[in-house]
Amino acid sequence: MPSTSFLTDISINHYLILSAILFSIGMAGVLLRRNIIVLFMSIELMLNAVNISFVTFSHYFDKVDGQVMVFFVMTIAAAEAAVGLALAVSIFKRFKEVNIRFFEHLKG
Amino acid sequence: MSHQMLIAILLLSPLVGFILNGVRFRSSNYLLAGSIATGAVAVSFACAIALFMQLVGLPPEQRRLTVSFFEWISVGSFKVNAGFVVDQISAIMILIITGVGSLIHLFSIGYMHHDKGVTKYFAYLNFFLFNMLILVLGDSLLTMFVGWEGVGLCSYLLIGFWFNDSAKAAAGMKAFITNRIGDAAFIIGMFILFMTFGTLNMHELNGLAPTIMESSWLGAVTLGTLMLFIGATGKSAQIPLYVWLPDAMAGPTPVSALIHAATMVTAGVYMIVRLNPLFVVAPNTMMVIAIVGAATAVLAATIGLTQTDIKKVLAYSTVSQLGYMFLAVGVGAFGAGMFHLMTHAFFKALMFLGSGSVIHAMHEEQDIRKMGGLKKYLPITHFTFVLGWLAIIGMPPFAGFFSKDEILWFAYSSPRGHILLWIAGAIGATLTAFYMTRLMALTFWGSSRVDKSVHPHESPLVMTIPLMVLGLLSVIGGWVGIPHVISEFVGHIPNFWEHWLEPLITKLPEASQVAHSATEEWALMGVSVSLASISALAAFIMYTKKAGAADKVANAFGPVYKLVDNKYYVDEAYFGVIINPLVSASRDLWHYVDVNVIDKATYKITDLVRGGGSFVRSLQNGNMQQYAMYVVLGVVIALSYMLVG
Amino acid sequence: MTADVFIFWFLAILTIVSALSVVLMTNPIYSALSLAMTMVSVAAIFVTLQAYFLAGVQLIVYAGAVMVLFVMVLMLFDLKNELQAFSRGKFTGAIKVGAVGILAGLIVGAVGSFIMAGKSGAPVTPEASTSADATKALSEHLFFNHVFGFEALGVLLLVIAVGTVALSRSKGGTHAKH
Amino acid sequence: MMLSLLVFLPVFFALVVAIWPQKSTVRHLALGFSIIEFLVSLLMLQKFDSNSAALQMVEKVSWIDRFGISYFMGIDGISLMLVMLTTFLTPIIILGSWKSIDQRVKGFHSALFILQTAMLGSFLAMDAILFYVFWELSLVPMYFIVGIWGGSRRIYATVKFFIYTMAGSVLMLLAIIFMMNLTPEVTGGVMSASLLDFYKLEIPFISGDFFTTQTMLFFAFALAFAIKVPMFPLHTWLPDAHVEAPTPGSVVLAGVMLKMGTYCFLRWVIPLFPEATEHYGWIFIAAGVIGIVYGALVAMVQPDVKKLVAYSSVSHMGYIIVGLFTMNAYGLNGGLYQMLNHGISTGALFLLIGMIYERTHSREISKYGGLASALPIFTIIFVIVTMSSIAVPLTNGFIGEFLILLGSFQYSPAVAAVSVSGVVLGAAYMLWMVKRVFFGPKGQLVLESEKDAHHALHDLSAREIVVMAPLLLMIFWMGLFPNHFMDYSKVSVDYLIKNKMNYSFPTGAEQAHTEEK
Repeated sequence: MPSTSFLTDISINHYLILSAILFSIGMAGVLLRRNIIVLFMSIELMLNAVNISFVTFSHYFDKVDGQVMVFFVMTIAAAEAAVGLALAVSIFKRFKEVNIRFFEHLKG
Repeated sequence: MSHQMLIAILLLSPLVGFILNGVRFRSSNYLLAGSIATGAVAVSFACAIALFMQLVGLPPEQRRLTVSFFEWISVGSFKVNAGFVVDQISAIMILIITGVGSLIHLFSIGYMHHDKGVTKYFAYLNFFLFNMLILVLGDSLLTMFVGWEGVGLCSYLLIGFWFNDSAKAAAGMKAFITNRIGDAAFIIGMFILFMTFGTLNMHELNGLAPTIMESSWLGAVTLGTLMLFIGATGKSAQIPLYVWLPDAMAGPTPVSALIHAATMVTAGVYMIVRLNPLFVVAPNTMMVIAIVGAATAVLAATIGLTQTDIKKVLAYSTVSQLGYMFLAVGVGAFGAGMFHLMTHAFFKALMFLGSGSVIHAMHEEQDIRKMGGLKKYLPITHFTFVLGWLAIIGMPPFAGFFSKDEILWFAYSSPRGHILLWIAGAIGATLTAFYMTRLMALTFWGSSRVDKSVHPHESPLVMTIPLMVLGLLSVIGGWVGIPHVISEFVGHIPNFWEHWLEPLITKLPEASQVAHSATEEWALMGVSVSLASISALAAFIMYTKKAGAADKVANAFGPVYKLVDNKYYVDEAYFGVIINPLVSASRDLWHYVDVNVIDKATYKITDLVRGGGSFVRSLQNGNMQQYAMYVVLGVVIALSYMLVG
Repeated sequence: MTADVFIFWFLAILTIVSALSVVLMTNPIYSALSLAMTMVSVAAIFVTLQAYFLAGVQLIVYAGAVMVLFVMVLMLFDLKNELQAFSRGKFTGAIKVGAVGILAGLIVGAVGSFIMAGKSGAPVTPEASTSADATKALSEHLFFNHVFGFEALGVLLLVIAVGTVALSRSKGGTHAKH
Repeated sequence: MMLSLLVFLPVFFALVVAIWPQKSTVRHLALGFSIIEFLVSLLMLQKFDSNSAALQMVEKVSWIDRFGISYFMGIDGISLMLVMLTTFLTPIIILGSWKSIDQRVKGFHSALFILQTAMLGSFLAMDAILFYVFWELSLVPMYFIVGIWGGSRRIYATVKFFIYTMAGSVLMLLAIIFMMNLTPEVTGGVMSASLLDFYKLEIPFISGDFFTTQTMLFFAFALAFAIKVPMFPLHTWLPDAHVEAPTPGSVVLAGVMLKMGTYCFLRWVIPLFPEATEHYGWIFIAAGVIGIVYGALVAMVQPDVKKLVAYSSVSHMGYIIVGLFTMNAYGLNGGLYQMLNHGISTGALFLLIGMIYERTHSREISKYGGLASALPIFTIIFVIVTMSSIAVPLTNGFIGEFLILLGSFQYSPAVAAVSVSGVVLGAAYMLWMVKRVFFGPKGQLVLESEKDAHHALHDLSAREIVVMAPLLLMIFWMGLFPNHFMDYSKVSVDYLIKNKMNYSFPTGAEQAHTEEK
């Protein structure tokens, strides 16, 4: 029965679908939220979704490279969060607000 | 001296005079300028005589001296040399041009001595002669065209000589542009002939002229000659392009004598005579020429009746006389045309110079209503003027009689003539007699109407000598071509003129179909002379004996008089129908086509680009979430294309 | 239903629910806490995929350091519930939601159909290995094959640290007079 | 080496002028340089073999191998004339702008020299890409010359000028690239941008079908050149550019830059697309004829002298276009000759207008009047140049115009009949302008100058006479002895006409003249 096998046989596509859903949720956050900090959180969500994919592939194809990549992604994510939050702090200092709309001033 | 050398000197002498005077154009030393210029022309005249003598020394068939200095244009099969030729026709022309020219130069020394621009004046005059000599000597249509345009240019410069007067400058411009219209046709004519015969050399063209008559209007020869004739109407002031000549009287009077009476305006006649073998095979063109000539002769004569400016009267008279010449060549009497060209050069130059003497004496007054009784103040001028008057109204044995009667005779008797042409010519002659007598009467005879402040005086010798010489020529000039009927009657005087030109004149192929008797000729001669005498007498009485008779006649013909007095409103019509609409149409072209259509169209295109740009710019609004959305949309589209499409 | 399956479904649902609450909570503090929850469950998923080391790093770096950073900044700002948590514009909002939905649908559909189609190459279930073995393999790979990238990351982090300080300092630097 | 020297010497000059420390002698230096350049071109003229239609003094160095682009230059009788015109006019322009350019003198002369390089380069380049580079390069200095030293609406004019020309060139670039993609057929699989390889191409053409390769390429090229010429109805940039350009800019523009368009018709369009030229040539003839009449009519009603002369250029360039597309010996020779004539007489007219503008600071015809008594020498020279412009015989203009008309008559009498009206209209607008400016009672400007000693009108200075003298000399020389000039180009033009359906430079002689490096 396909339906039961879908529920009981956990295969690579379950993980990938999970990753896709998580990615989409993160993306929705990026698109919809106005608070810049929440925006960053959503970005973290997306990065995590990608990480899941990496690890999944790494696991199922028995290659360590995927995990190395996750390692890198995490580092970048941390760095990005640091810089982004620093920017958010600067914006907040100037406008007393963390609304993403204030970033429009950066367009010049 | 070899003829090559002579031709070179003949041509270059006026050019040197032009340069010598041209570089010191600011000088007002009239004697020096006048001597240089007159000397230059006199040298040319001497060369012309020498060349003429050389020609006379040759047997009639070989009377053709040619020289080619260099190859001027050579492109493909189109080759034109800077070549010049002296033959029977051009020899006469150079004699007239340099002979009458030197007299007029001499006269100018006296006439222009008070003018500040005298050196410039003489420079222009010399330059004119240079171009005129190129015109008559050129061995191809294109070399002729060089002079053709060159004389137009000089005419432009000399008519507008007193350029501070706007009207005079405008007259010069009008002359040039009107001439240019003719020149444009002339160019087309050259093209047609070149494409048909493959050459522009006139000697070769004449040799190549077909022997079969061209009856179609659209034949190459007919069209080509017709175009050349349109060129001639411009240069020689025929309908419809005659309007510039009366205005050209704005120039100094000797200029009118030289350019607008004796030489330049006859270029059209000369050109047709040069190419007579071609014209002969195009009877349609000949017919047009004859009709236009006759019409011009009559029309200009009627306008001449009412003019009050002494020079304008002479100008319309010139137009009318040129009409005669065209009538002559139009009926195939090329010799007669040339003959009248020569006698006209004598007596019309004489009358213009005489009028110059009068104007000089009257302190620049040109209105004949303010003259009268000048006979006693200007005896020499009056006497010579009388000779010219008798010549132009065709009194025997003055020059004009022989040439004009020959034209009238041919207009009737030639196979291409017609009794109507003769009638037109006779009417023209009658009118001519009338208005010329009127001119004489108002200027020299009758009671004086001269303003008290003006004290007329006879002109100096330097001005009267040319008058006397021309006066003499006006008397005897016609004796070289005495018609057979008269010569047989008087004794056996040979007709030099006919013999001289014979080798170059093509006989009309349909000649000798109708025999004309000597009686007919005598009768016609008698009719025209008596018509002229009667009308001259009438004018004499009207303008000297019976004061007010002229006004009565004018009133009786009220509207007609007004029409004639306003020169048939031709100038007004040209302005109203052609020039003004053209100028305003051009303005519309500029404003609407250039500014409103072409520029607006390009603006529309730029607006499109700008619109596109501002749409793209609105996407770039700084809202990062929207940017993100575009990315997502892009991914969605790309992915759905990859997966679904 | 084996334990593996149960654990997967449990973690998957937990991840999705907490992720959703990150996006949907109006109070950023709740969002932050939900994010921490997500991180933890993702770490657990790593464990099910036998990436033990990464799971640890995930817990330390994400659920630890990064989350602390977020929470600290939030505390610094002292934000209340936002009046407008979501961007304005119904139309663009609809487009955004629609786009996200379609994208998710596309990926899910694609992944699902790919596996359906590629049944023949049934996924090799790797043999379970110990945490030590896995970590050793990873570290060897990292330090033998990717050592340059690793060092470059180190430099990047240094630059980031300097940049962050530069960005967040007061105008004119620490010693500037105002 | 000769050609490279000729082309790149001005770049060197531009650099020297730009870094020359002494401001007061920059003009002298530039004048000297331009004369050197002219002497170099004379040297080249002397080495040129006018009996050969071959490409001479060829230089070919590979440049971008992968696409077959090379540094390929050569000269034949057609380009020779234009090269000489360019080098001849430059010293005159520099001397003519002695007074009128008083700001950023160095920059101006540098720009002028670079412009010279670009113009010479586009006349001599035998490689499509190299040609394109020079072609576009010529826009840049001109842009600055008009944009910096121009009149009050200069920005509008420069932008218009630039965009018009660019719009055309872009299509041409596309066409060049397309043709480069076709070249492997004839070169044995290697891409090439050499004009010689382009000539070998047999570009498919189906008569009656508008959308064939050759027709499309033909129009892409022709559009670029037609804008440059400028051909009606693409001419509207020209009056604006001329009016706003400084005098030297106008002279270069009218004297040489417009010729780039007509020259390229002769070098690129006609030999490359013979069938299309034959089939669609009538469009250009028609546009040329309309241009003749239209330009003359619009010129007649211009209130601004410079604009009048600009529109007269439209009319004259119409003649050239008609001449070139008649595709017979008279039309082509006349067209080529008319290019030189127009360069000289219109250049002279612009110089003269510049001189009078320096004195009165006005170009409005209605304010003039009676100048002839105030400035006699100026008037004489102006009238002579006018005569050349309206093609009075014994001046240069006549030869060109006559031959073009003869060619057009051979093509179709109707074309000649319409274009001959330009002869009349040309006289009308020029003489009317002369009458209003120089003759008649003293106008506003002359009266003002008489009242105020400060603005007194001085007749031409010795320098200005020296500027005009060579032009006047050329006007008469070219009018009296056209063969002296045509002999250089005749062989090439005749060869082009004879082999127009399958044109390529004669190869036997070519090898003899090649200095392959």
